[in-house]
Amino acid sequence: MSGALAAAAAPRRPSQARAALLRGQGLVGLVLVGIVVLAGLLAPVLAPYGPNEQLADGNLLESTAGHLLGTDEVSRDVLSRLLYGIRVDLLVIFIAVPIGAAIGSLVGLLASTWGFADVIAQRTFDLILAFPALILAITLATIMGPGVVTVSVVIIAAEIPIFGRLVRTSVLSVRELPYVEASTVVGASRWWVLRRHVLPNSLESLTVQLAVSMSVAVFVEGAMSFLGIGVRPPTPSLGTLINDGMRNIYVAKVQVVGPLVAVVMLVLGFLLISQSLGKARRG
Amino acid sequence: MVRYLIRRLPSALAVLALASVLIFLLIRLVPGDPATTLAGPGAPPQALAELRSELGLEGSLPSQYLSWVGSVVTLDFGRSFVIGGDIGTLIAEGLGNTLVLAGAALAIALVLSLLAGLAAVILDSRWLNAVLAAFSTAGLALPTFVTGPVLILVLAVLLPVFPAGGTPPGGPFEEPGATLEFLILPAICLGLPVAAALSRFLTESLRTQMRQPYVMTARALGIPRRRIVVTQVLRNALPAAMTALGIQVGYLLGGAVLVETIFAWPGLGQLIAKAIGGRDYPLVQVLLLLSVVVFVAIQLATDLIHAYLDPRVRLGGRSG
Amino acid sequence: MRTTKALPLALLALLVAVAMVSSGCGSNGGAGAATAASADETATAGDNASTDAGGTPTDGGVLKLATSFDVDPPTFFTGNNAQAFIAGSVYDRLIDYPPDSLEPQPSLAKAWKLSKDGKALTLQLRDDVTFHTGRKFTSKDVQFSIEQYADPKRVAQFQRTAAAVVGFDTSKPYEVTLKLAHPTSNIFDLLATVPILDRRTIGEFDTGKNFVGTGPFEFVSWTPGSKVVLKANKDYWGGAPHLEGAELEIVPNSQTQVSQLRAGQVDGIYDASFVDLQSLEASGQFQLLKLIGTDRALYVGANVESNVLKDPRLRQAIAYAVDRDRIANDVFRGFATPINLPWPSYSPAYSAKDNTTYTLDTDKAKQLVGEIGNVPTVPLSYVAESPNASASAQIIQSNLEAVGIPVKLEPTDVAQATKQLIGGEYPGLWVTEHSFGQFSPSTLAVTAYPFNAEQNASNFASPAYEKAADAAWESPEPKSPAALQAYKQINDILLKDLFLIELVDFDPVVAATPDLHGVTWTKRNELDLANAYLSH
Amino acid sequence: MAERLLEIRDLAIDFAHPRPAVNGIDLDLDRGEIVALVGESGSGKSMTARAILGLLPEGARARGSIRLEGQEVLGLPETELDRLRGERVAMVFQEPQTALNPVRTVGWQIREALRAHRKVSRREARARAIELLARVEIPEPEVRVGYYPHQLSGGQKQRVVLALALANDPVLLLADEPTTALDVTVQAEILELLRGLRDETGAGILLVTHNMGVVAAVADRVVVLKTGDVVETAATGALFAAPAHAYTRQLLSAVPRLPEPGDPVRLVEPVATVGEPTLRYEDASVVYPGRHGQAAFAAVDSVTLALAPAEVLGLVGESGSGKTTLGRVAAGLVPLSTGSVWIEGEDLAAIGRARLREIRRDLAFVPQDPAASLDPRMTVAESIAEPLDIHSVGDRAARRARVAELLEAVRLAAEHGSRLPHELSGGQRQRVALARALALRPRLVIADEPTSALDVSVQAEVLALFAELQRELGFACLFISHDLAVIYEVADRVAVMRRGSVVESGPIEQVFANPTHPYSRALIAAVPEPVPSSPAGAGLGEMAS
Repeated sequence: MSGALAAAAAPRRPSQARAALLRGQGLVGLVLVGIVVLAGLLAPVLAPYGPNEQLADGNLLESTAGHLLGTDEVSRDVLSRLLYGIRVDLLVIFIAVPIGAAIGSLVGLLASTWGFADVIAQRTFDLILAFPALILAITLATIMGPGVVTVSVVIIAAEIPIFGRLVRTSVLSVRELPYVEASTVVGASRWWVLRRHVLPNSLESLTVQLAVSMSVAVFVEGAMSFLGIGVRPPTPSLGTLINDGMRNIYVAKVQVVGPLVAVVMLVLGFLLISQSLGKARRG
Repeated sequence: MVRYLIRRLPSALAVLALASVLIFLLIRLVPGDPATTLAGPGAPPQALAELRSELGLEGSLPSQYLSWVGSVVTLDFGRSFVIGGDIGTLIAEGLGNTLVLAGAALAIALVLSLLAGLAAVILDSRWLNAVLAAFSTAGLALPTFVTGPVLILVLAVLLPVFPAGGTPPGGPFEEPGATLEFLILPAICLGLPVAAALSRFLTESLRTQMRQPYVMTARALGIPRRRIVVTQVLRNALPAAMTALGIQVGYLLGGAVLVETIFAWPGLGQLIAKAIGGRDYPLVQVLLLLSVVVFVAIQLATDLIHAYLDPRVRLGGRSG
Repeated sequence: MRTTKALPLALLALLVAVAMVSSGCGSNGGAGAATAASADETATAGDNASTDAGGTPTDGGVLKLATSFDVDPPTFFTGNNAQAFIAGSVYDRLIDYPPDSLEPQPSLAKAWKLSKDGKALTLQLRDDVTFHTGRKFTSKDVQFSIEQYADPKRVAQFQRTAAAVVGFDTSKPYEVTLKLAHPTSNIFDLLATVPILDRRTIGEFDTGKNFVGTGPFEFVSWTPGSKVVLKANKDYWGGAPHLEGAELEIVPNSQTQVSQLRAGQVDGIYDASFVDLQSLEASGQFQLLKLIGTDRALYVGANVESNVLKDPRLRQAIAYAVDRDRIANDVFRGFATPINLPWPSYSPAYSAKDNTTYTLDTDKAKQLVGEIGNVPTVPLSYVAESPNASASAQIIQSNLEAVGIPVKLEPTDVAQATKQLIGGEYPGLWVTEHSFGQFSPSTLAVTAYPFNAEQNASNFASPAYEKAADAAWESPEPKSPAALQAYKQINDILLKDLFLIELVDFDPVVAATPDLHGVTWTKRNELDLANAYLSH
Repeated sequence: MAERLLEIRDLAIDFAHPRPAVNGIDLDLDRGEIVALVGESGSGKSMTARAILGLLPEGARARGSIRLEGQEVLGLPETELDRLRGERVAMVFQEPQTALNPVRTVGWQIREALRAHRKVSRREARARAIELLARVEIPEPEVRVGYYPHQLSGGQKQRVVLALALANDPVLLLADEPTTALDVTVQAEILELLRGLRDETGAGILLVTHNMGVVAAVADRVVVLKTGDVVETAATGALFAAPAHAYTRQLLSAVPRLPEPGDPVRLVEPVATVGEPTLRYEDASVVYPGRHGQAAFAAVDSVTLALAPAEVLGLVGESGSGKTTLGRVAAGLVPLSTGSVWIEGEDLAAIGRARLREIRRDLAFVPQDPAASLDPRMTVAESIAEPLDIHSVGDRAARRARVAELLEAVRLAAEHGSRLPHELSGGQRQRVALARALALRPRLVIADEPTSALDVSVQAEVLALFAELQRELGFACLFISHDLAVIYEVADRVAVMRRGSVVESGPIEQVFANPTHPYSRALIAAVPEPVPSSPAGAGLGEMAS
């Protein structure tokens, strides 16, 4: 019986994770994220107006037939701005986070193979993690000035230690697994072990973390834009749109609804994806 | 315990030392000369020189650093140039307020997550679990900068139950009743994501503990399930939860920047936003260092509490 | 002779103030008299908004106001909302201006006389005034206060005017003679601005521990980042105030201010955005105190040394292309009026005809652009933290592009903006606010940095402009024919050379509960609460 | 005239999952009787025991009848069951490491057990705890009562678990594999204690075990289970003497045995000792430096040992003896602190990385845990081919042929090649691990407890396969095991390890027949023989530890 239990507890193939994404929680998450991503990608097709096009229909309109989400202070169509604004967040989510993850993973790999690098990497990670993310954001914004680039740098900087530690721990633990030792004993090189065992094994926990980090990235962009150190006007982003909408909440209530829903869909979606992947991983 | 502390101390101190160097250098990385920015571009050279010396911008970098560290260690922070006043006083006041706010948020988070975790494990009902999962997901998915204004809108403006922000007339320490009234919305706003994360973690680790063989042992001895949960399972889940809590407390510091701005709570978060906005470099330096010190201290404290709660760590290896 | 060293500091403080408020209802006017707002003035702000003591004043109660600003003792004289709160209630000035004129009214000075050559001003002082410490107010305090104000260490806006006071005769306790370096047409602007300080407690003033004046309220406490508390001065020479005390809460987020006002937590707020002001007004539950006479103006500046903008035709095209009405309506929600020149209607330099030289004329603008040929992209800088500047900049961008001037928006932060403004380092156009139009016209030309004839943000240099500015300043009487002639020249240059293009003029607005009555203010939007009361 | 304590009739346990656990078991147990419930993995023996206490896992449902002292307990509500548990029926679990709450003291846990059934003061509880600890023969009970579990040894922990079970003087004790996780010497002590307790209290004991030796040592009667069915019930003596059912016979024959005095000595072909030994340790030590005030610890202490080509050296010892570390040293996974290790005449410490890789071509490692011995993401064929891939042996077709060959060699069908590890049974997985180890025709195989996680019948098959392959391929092997009987079955020579040192080594028949070191003697004596001793099982127990 112990054998059967052990078999059930053994990690599954990645296809299991793929399957987890296609049902239940995972599917809901995927759909939520997918809708927002698609809306952003198809912005030029879907948006009735340009993101910065000032219209003659009047400003701070509530929802009308022509402007489902109303217009903003300078008479721009909020729906169009929302669709284009998603793109900034997509940039942050799908470029900044993976860059941070890649750098962090590389550093983690290096740290797990070379003792000296390990000491340096570990202390660096400690150091970055010792700054709460938002304070790190404010600090970097002071040096670099606000903007999308700063938001991305903050996210990259915040992700490096997270992925670095994750990869380092997972390399070290995978390397001690009996079957990896068995390969080492027959003469597998470090590179071989890395490629054949460590990476496939770490991939799942990395994907889970990637999803979590992507939801955090949406948060960071929003919080930074809210504090005025994020994306700069007139560029729309979910954070700036929420900020604008909140500012006009007594006049045009509908303004804030769109970006808010998009943020919640993204964060919730990524959260659900990470949960379902995590569950699949635990078996 | 002491031995454990001694073991953890060097790495904590290393982080502090590195952070102090980094903060020191960061300020010097800011484009433009801090003294010129603070004095205004038209300031007379003599005033500028005076300012430079007061800012500690004279001499080589290492000597600047040493003198800065020296003054910080002796709690001589100097004065704030933009906000005005003695930095020590500013920080003391802000710290008091932030501690009250963060403490309240933490209390809310602890109570909520304990209730959620215990209810989930003891009652183990399907719909309750679904409700709790929905609660924690919502808590994690709603950004603070949205919950804050919405809380104000609903509970202060539409239904004027609580004040929309600010501090009680006599400051947060004068009248506990009034303080509570002012504290409740910002504390909820700050504590909600923490409560969500913590309850999720606690529930998960309680469930893991429930599968441990010692629970079966206890049940086989006829100890009622509820009692096992409260006296044994929770006790076992606590050390790990403490570590998670430590990380969450770190987030509280960052979240305070947003929440204090939204609710006009005059704490460190607001101070740091103001200091950076005004390019008040001496204050920024000290505040950044303080946030790192607090963070490291919290990590150390949670490690120690973890050690204290877990006899395996506290007492070391086997002695019998 | 003209040194402008201290000015940048004042400007910096001003800009910080402007950019930090989300509404832009910043502070920093000049001195002014405090009389009750008249009925027709408040009518614009809603008919329930009368702050006249129409009924019987009720005694007692503590007035609570909220602002984003905090007191900063070293720059106290720049007078942000928090500092103005203290300055208006704790201190008195020698003279006051009524909101809609520049006729000096007695305050601590009962009467005054200017010498024939315009270089000596003798003031008769009240002899029944004591400081909150109980000490008698005398001519020595006048000298001390003006000297403090002139000290470059203290960032003060009328520093150049204060520095023109080169001597004092304080031989009599209740009479003081100011000796001027030259006839100074805006000397009363200075007197309406300088708060009379207690020289014995200046050390506490410097640290913000205590502010001692002669005003209707006494300072109780300042908690940085939190609040300022004042209590009534029962022995005020003008009669004890009705209120028991006044408090100012420091609330950084303007939305939170609005929420606090709506929740009844505070009685009045300084920094509501115009959108919020509009909806507060529409709710019918609040009054709006339009601080008439504390005018601020939004303008587009142009660096005339930049390759593109050095062509005056382009600047003219811009003046025709910008839609001032739209900015006034969409951004300022009708709280502002389009202008071409910085003067309010009561100013001696005001000219209704000149003020409408440029109105929206797309065809003319296009024609001018066509004459120039291919216009390269023009940068347009603005402080991103300020929603007004930000929204206006976007409208201007769209206006200019409509006539064929490509514009690139350059959002900056306050520190960067200050540096660019003071150093004349803007790459092209910029949008921001200025004040000082509400004072004597010469004040603008010597005090307001964008207009300074000698050196300004636009890098505009013209001997004619310099001469006209000097003539305006050094004529002893602001309304003398020579002065009026100088104003005319200044106006012509402003409209012809267009190194800054005025857009709209507005008065800052305080939103308050309708229970608040009897509030008045100075030209520097320092609320005077001496006669204010709360009805319940 | 024994009093009937437990009467199970037609007990069936269903899971929500397709697997039926128990199909219809009948079982009786009298007061003062020890009944062994024997079976391999999946036979349902643990489920049966847990059903008596109503502690089945979630989703499991029991039908039939369980009567305790005449009272039906199946289907009792939870509160009634709580009154029964610990008070009348108590249970001892397999894994003493985790059966105790790690953050509570021993005394606290006993007090909690007492409190569940009666009001006791703190002082009374403490007195009772000390009394119980004394009863389970824990030295210095007054001190140990304040200990946390991690401060106790494995055997002491199991005694505490026993003390907990005895706290409320139950009439029936359920012991689920109570000695499986323990070293043989400790196992003997615990079994002795169990029997003593039975004699003292007159309680009945239901002993769930897979170990026929344990059964022979203590049980009065035996119930043999196979996949949820009772195949045979008999008195212990009768069962061992004449097993009626084929499965029982198979089970008994699968148990590896030590030689009895008078047994013919196992024939070991003399191994040629000419030339370099395949593996040689010279004064090898592995010392873990003391950290944070703890003393340095020598996992391996000055071991000198040689392994000739084609020889199987059994390395035996209890947990913590250093046998695994010694194996890992040979595999190059653990560096030596002092001394040297030589493979075919080359000092591992002296050669470069490239040469090490070459040497490793002739080396293979079979890990212990079948759950972790294969990469869960790789198919069986991929796993077996991995060593070939690493050294780029032959082309793709050649490798595929070699994999097929190896699968056949370890008696697996060709279609197993495309399966994933979790689709295989434990025995199949260990065979794959073996095939993979043999892929490069190694000259040295290090096998670390390769069969200890397997059921006896499976273990027997794997061991037979191993022996056959070893004879056929002629590799040298360092075979590490805690099980003396297994070592006896496969090894040519044996080395006995204790606390990092080899206390005795020599040809197998010599060491087992005439152990010279007292520890070897104690170790061999402690092994419960699958032969029922005299009724009380005398001759078991007294030993030096």
